[in-house]
Amino acid sequence: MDLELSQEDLAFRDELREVFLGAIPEEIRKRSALGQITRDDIVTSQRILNEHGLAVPHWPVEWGGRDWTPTQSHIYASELQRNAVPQPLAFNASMVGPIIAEFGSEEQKKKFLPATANLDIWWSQGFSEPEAGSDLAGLRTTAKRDGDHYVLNGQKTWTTLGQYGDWMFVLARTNPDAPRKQQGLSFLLLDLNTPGIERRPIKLVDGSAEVNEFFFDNVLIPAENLVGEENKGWTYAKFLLGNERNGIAQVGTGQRIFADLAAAAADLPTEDGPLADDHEFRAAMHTAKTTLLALEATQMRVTAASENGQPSPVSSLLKMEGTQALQALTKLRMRAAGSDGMLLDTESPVQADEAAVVAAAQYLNQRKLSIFGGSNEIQRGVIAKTILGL
Amino acid sequence: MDLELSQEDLAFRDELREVFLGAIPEEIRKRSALGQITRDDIVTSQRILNEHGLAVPHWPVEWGGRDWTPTQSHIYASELQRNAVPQPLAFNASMVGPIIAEFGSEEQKKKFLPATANLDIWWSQGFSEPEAGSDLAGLRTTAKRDGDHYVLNGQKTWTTLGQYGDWMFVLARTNPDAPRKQQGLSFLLLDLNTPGIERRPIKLVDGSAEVNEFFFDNVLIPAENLVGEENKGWTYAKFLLGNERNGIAQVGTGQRIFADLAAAAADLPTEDGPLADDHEFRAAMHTAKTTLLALEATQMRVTAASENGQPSPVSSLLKMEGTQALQALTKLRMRAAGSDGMLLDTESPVQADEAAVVAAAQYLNQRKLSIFGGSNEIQRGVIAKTILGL
Amino acid sequence: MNLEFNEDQKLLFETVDTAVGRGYPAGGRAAATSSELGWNDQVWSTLGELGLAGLPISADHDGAGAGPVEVYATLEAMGKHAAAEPLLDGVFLPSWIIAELGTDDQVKELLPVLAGGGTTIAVAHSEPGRPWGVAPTVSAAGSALTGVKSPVRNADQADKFLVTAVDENGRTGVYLVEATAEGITRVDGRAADWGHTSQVEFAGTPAVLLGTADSDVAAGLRRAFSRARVAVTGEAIGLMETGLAMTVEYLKTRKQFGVPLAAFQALVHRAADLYAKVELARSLALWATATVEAYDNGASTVDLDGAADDAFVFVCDAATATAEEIVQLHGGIGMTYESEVAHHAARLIAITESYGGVSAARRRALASDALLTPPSALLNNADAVTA
Amino acid sequence: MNLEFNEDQKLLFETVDTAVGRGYPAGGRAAATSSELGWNDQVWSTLGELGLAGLPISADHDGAGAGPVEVYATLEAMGKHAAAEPLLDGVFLPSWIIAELGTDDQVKELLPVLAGGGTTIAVAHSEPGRPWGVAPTVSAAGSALTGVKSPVRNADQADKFLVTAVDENGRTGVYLVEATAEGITRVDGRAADWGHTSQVEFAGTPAVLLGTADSDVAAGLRRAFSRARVAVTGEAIGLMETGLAMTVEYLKTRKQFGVPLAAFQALVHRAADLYAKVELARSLALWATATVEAYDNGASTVDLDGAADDAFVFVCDAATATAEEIVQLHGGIGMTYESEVAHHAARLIAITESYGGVSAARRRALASDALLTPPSALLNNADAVTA
Repeated sequence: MDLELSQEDLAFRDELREVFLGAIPEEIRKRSALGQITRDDIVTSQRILNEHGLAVPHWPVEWGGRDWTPTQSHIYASELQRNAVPQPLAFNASMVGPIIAEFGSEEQKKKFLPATANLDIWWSQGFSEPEAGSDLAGLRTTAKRDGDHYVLNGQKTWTTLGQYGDWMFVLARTNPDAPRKQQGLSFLLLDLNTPGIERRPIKLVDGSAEVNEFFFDNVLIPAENLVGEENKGWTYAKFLLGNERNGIAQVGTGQRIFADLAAAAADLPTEDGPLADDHEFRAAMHTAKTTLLALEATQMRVTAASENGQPSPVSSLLKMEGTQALQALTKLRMRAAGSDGMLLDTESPVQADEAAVVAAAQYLNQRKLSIFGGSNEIQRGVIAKTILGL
Repeated sequence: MDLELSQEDLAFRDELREVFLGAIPEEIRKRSALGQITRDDIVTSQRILNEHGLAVPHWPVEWGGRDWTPTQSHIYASELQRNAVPQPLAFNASMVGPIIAEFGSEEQKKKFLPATANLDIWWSQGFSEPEAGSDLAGLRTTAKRDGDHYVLNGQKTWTTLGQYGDWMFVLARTNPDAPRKQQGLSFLLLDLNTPGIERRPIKLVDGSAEVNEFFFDNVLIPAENLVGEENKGWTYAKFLLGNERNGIAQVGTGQRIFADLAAAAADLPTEDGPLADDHEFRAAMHTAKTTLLALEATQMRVTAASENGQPSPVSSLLKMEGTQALQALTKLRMRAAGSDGMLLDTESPVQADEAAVVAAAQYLNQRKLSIFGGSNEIQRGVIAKTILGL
Repeated sequence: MNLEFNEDQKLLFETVDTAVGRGYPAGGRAAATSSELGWNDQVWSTLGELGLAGLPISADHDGAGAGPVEVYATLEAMGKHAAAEPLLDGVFLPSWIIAELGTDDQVKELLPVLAGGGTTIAVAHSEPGRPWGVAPTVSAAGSALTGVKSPVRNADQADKFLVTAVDENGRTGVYLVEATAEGITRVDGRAADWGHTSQVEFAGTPAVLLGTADSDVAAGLRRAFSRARVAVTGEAIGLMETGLAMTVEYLKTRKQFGVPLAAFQALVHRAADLYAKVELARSLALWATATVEAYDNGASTVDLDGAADDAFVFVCDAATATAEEIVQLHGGIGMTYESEVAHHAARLIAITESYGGVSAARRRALASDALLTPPSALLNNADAVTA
Repeated sequence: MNLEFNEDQKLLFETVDTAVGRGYPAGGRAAATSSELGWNDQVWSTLGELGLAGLPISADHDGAGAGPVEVYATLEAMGKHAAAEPLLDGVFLPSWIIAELGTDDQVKELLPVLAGGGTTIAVAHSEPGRPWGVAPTVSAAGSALTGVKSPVRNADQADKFLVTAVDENGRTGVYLVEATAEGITRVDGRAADWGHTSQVEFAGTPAVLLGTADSDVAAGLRRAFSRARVAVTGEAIGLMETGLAMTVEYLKTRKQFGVPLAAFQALVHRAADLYAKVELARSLALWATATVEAYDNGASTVDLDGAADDAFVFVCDAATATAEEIVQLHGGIGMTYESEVAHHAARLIAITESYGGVSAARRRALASDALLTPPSALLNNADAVTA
C-alpha cells in the first residue's frame, strides 16, 4: 500500500494546477464555487482547457485524448473539483463526444469532434421523457424514417442547460414494433435550429432555471445524423454508463466545500462562541470528514482496479454515497448560514456574506444530486442486482 | 386540551401505586428492571395483582375485569411499566383469557379463566412456526379430528417462556382443503403434559433461554378443548391484534430506563467529566426524551379516540416507534456501560455496577423488540396498507 | 388528559381550511408569493373578515382572546395549503411582543389596530452574520436607530417595524418604527420559500421604545418567540401532512416500468416511516401547544421556553426529513417550481431556520439543566418511580 | 497511491482464510468459545505453525517482521469466520506494548517467546466503572500490585499479564505479572460475544515494571492501542462482509408469503445500503492500515492516533448498524445462539466497546485540533486549494 502520489504523478498534478489556477480566471472559479456559474464561464473555461489539451483527455488520442493512466485521470477529476474549475461540459466531453468517437462515421467525427471538444457546439442531452425517467427504455419519442430524413415527434425533458444548446443528441424510437422496448431505439444528432422545435425552461424551486423541456413536431433530421446503426441506440446509450467513473463521487468537490466551511466556521459566531467550537457542528464535520476519506479511499480502490484492467464493483456505490455526502455538506452549510440564507435574489447586494446568502437555495438545488443521473433508488437496485445478486 | 390527570385519575393512579410499590416486593421490581426476572417473580407478582383485582382488569367484569375507562387503562399500563412491575403474563392476561372469555364455552370459562387470571395455569402461545413467522397464516401444524379428539402433528417455535408452560393455545390447520390459507385453522387448548410433545429451549445469543420450540407427534387434544367453532381460528387470533393497544409503545418502560440512565450518568465518569456532561450523550438523551414525549402524547391521542369509541389509526405506529425508542435507550445504556458490559455470567459477583454488567447483553436481547410480535417490516406494511392505502 | 381540539376548535380549523383552500388551488403558493403583495389578497381579506387577525389578542383590545390551541388550529390549516399570509409573523408575533413589553398606552393603541386586520408589523430582530441570541448591533441613540436588520419577512408590506436595538447604556430594547419614517433603506428579495423578505437599514431613523427602560426585555422577547416557535410547528404539521398526502397520491398514480410506484415496496415502506414521523411530530406539536395553554392558565410548573425548544427541534428535524423525502420520492418533478410538493419542502426548510433556527434551539435544549429530567407529557404525573 | 494487498499479502489472506475456515464450520464460534480454552485449539496450533504469532514481531526477535497490512489481512480473514483465537489481544497487542516500553533485555526475553506461539499475555488495562483514558486505580507499591482489572480477555488462559498501575509517585506504568503469581483472584465469565473474559484482582501481587521509570508510558500505550484499534477494524470488516453475505443468502432462500424474501424490495434496498456501508468502512480501514504503514516507514506528517480514532469510529458505527441490520433482516433466527449471524453481530458489538470503546474514540476525534483540517487520504496531496 502507498498513500503517496509518485513524483511523476505529483509533477503531473502540478502541471494541471498551473493551468487550472494560472489560466482559468479566478472570478470564474469563485462563481463556480458559489454555484453561480454562467454560460460564458463554462465556454471560456472549456476553451482554455482545450487550448491546453485538457478538455477531453479521455477521448481517443487522435481527437484530443491524452491516453492517461487511471491514476492520472483520477488526479485530473480531483483537481478540477478541488479548484472549482467548471468541468468540461459533460454532454460534450463525457457523453456525445465519446459516442461519436466510438460509433460515429468518419464524417461525423470530423464535423463534430473538434467543435465538441472546444465547446463551439453546445450539446444537450435528449434522453429523459415525462413518462420515461428512471425507466429510460420506456421512452416514446418517435423518429420515423422518411426518405433522407427521420421525422421526430415527441417530448424530452430534464434537459440540463438546454437553454444554451446548439445541438441535441436524441434517443428516439425508430422501430415501435421491436419485441423488447430496449430494441428499436436510435441515437440521432439534432440541430436545435431545425423548425418544429419548442424549448421551454423548467424553473426549479431554488430559483434556478437550468433544466428545460423540448417539444418536437415533425422535426426533420437528415439521415446522415444517425449515429451508428439504426435501432442500436440503447447499446450506445448504455456505453455511457460504464464510461465515466472518475470523479463520480465528487470527492474533490466535497473536500473544497469542507475546506470552505471549516474556514468560515472560525468566524461564524454562535451564542456560545465560534461555530468551529460548536459540538453539533464538529460532530457533523467529523462524519463528513471520515466519509470523504472513505470515499476517496474507495475511489483509490476503483482506480487501482482500473490500472489492473478490471472493473471494480465498488464503483457503483460511489454515485450514491458521494451524492449523499455532498448533500450532507450543503445541509451543514445551510445550517451554518442560518437566517442569512433566507434573503436572496435581491436587486442590490446585501450585507450578509455571499456564501451564506446562497446556502439555503444551494441546499434545495442539490437535492437533485440524488435524483438526476440515476436516482439513488436506481443505484440501490443496481447494487442489489449486479453485486449482491438479489 | 388538558395536560393534567383529573383528581379522580390521580386518586386512581395512587391506588395502583400503593399496590405496585407496597405489595409487590422491591427485589422483584429490581430484577425486572435489570431484565433478570424469574418464573417465580412473574407468578408471585401476578398473584398479588390478582388478589388486588389488578391482574386482568380488561376482561369482562364477571371474570375479574374492572370496566375501566381508556384513561384508567392507560394509567394502569403506564404505572406497571414505570415501576418495573412484572406485567401480568401476556399469554394469560392479554391473549388466551380474552379469547376464552369472548369465544369459549361456559365450561371452558369456568375451567380456565380463574386459573388463568391467577397464573395457576401458565399459558404458552402456539402460533409461529419455522416457515410461518411473519406469514402466520401459512402455518402447517395439523389437527385432524378423530372421534372425540384432535390429533396434533407439527411444530411450533418462538414460544416465549414456553419452558414454564402448563397449557398452550394452539393455532392449527383443521381443514387443509380450505380455499384460502386463513380458512381452515382452529384454536385449540392443549395440556402440555399430554404424551407426544417434545419441548426444546432455544438459546438466544445474549445468553437468555426464554424462547422454545415444540414438536407434536400424534398428540391427542380432547374435542372439548376446541375454542369456538372449528375452522374459525383465524378470526379469533385476529381478535387479539386489535385487542390490546394500551402500553404497546412501552412509554412507561422508556421513562424508567431514561430515569435510571440519567441518574447513573451523574456518577458515570468519562475522561472529560461525568457522562451527564458529555455532549454526545446529552444529544442522544434529548432525542430519547422528545421521542418519549411524542410517544406519550400519541398514546394520549389514541386513548382519547378510544374514549370516543373510535379506533385511532395512529395506534399502529406505536409498536414500531415505541420499539425503536426502547432499542435506542438500550444502546445508550450499553455505550454508557462501556467495557463493563463485557463481563457477565460470572460465578461470583464482580465489582462493576450490576446495571452496567447486563447492559450489552440487554441491548442484544432487545433487538427482538423489532422482530417479535409483528416485525417492524410488518408494521410498515400495515401502516402503508390500512392508513395510507398504498 | 387530552390533546384534542374541542368542537369550536374543530370548527375553526375547518373554517380556515375552507377559506384558505379556496384561494390556494394547485400553484397557489407560487402565485401568491410572486404577486406584488407576497400573499393572496383575497385570502387575507377573508381571514380578516373572520376576525383571525385578532385571534390571540385579548377581547379588551378588540381581539377574540383565543388561546394557543386556536392559534395552532389556524396555522395547521394554513400550512395544509402552504399559505403565505403573514398571520403569524405580521400579526400574532408582534401582538405577543407588544403585549409582553408595551406600556398600557401602547398596548391600547396598537393591539386594536392589529386585531382589526389589514395592517402588519414586521419584527426586525435578525442581523446579518449575527446569532439570534446575542445583543443586536443596531444602535438606538436617543430615539434614532442606526444599523442593519436582515432578513425581515414581509417588510415590503409592513406598516410598522418592531426593531431590537441597543441603547447608549447597552440595554437591549424593542423599538417601534413607522415604515415611512426617514432614514430607512430597504433591499427587497425573497426567502428560500419565496416569501417576500428584505434587508432593512436604518440611518438615524426616528423610533419609539416599546415599554419602559426597566422592562425585562429579554424574558418578554423569549416568551414571545417561544410562542412563535410553538405556533409555527402547527404550520409545519399542516405542510408535512399535505406533503405526505401528495406523495402517497403520486406513488399511487405515477407509473415507472409499467407499474405504479406503489408497487415498489422500498418506496412504500419509506412512506410508512414518513407517516410515523409526521404523526409523532404532530403529537409533540400538540403537546407543546397544550403546554403553552397550561402556562397561560397559570400552571406553575410549566417550562414554556423549554417545551417550545423541545417541540421546535423535534418538529424541525421531522420537517427537514419530510422535505427531503417528499422531494426524493417525487423525483425530478418534486424539484420544480411548478410542483406543489417543492413549495411545501421549501417552506418546511425555511421554518427550520426561523426564530433563530433549529441549531440554536438544539443548543439551548442540550445546555438546559432540565435535559436529564425524565420526560412526562402530563404536568401532574411527572414523578417516574424507579425500582 | 495504492490500497491493495500485494501478492504476498493476498497469499497470506488466503492462507489464513483457509486455515481458519477449516476449523470454523457452521457453529464454529459457539463451539470454540464454549470450550475450555475459549478458542479452537486446532486452529490455534495451525496459526502458530504458520508463524502468525510472530507476524508483527521483528525478525531480530524471531518474528516475521511483517507490517500492519499483513496484520490487517490476517485479522480480516479471521473475522470472516468469526474466529476466537487471541492473536490480536493475546499476542500482537502485548508485543506492541513490550516493543514500545520494554527494556532491551525485556524485549529480547519476551518477544521471541510470543513469536514462538503457544503462549499468550493478557493486557489488563480496563477497570470497573473507570474511563479508559484516565490513570488506573491499581496501585504498584514497590513491586507489588493491588487492585482490580476488568474485563480482561482470555485471562483464564494467559501465561502472563501486562497490567497498568500507578506507583507511589503517581506515575502510570505497565507491569508484567506471572499468571501463577500469588495474590491473584480471577472471576471468570464471558463477554457479550462469548469470548472468555475475567475480572482479575491483585492483592500484593509481585510484578515487574516494563521498561524504566522514565519511559513515556502514555505515548507508548497510546500508539500500541492505536495499532490495536486499526487492526481490529480488519476483523470487523471480515465479520461484516460475511454477515452481509449470509444475509443476502438468507434473503435469496428464505420464503415468506410463498416467495423468497428477495422479492421484497424494501429488504433488498436495505441490503444494498448495507453493502455500501460495509465497502466504505473497508476503504477507511484499509486507509488507516496504510497510514500505520506509512508511520512505520517514517512518514513525518502522519497522525497515527488520529487516523486510528477516525477509522475506529467510522468502522464501529458501520459495525453497529451492520449488527443490527443483519439480525433484523434474519428475523427471529438471527437472534438465536445457534445462528452464525447472531455471533457475528455479537462480536461486532463487542468490538465497538474494545480499547476504550467508540464513544471515547469519538470524543478524542471531536476534541482534536485536526478535526477541521480538510480531509485528504493521500499524505502528499493534502493541500486542497479553495477558490
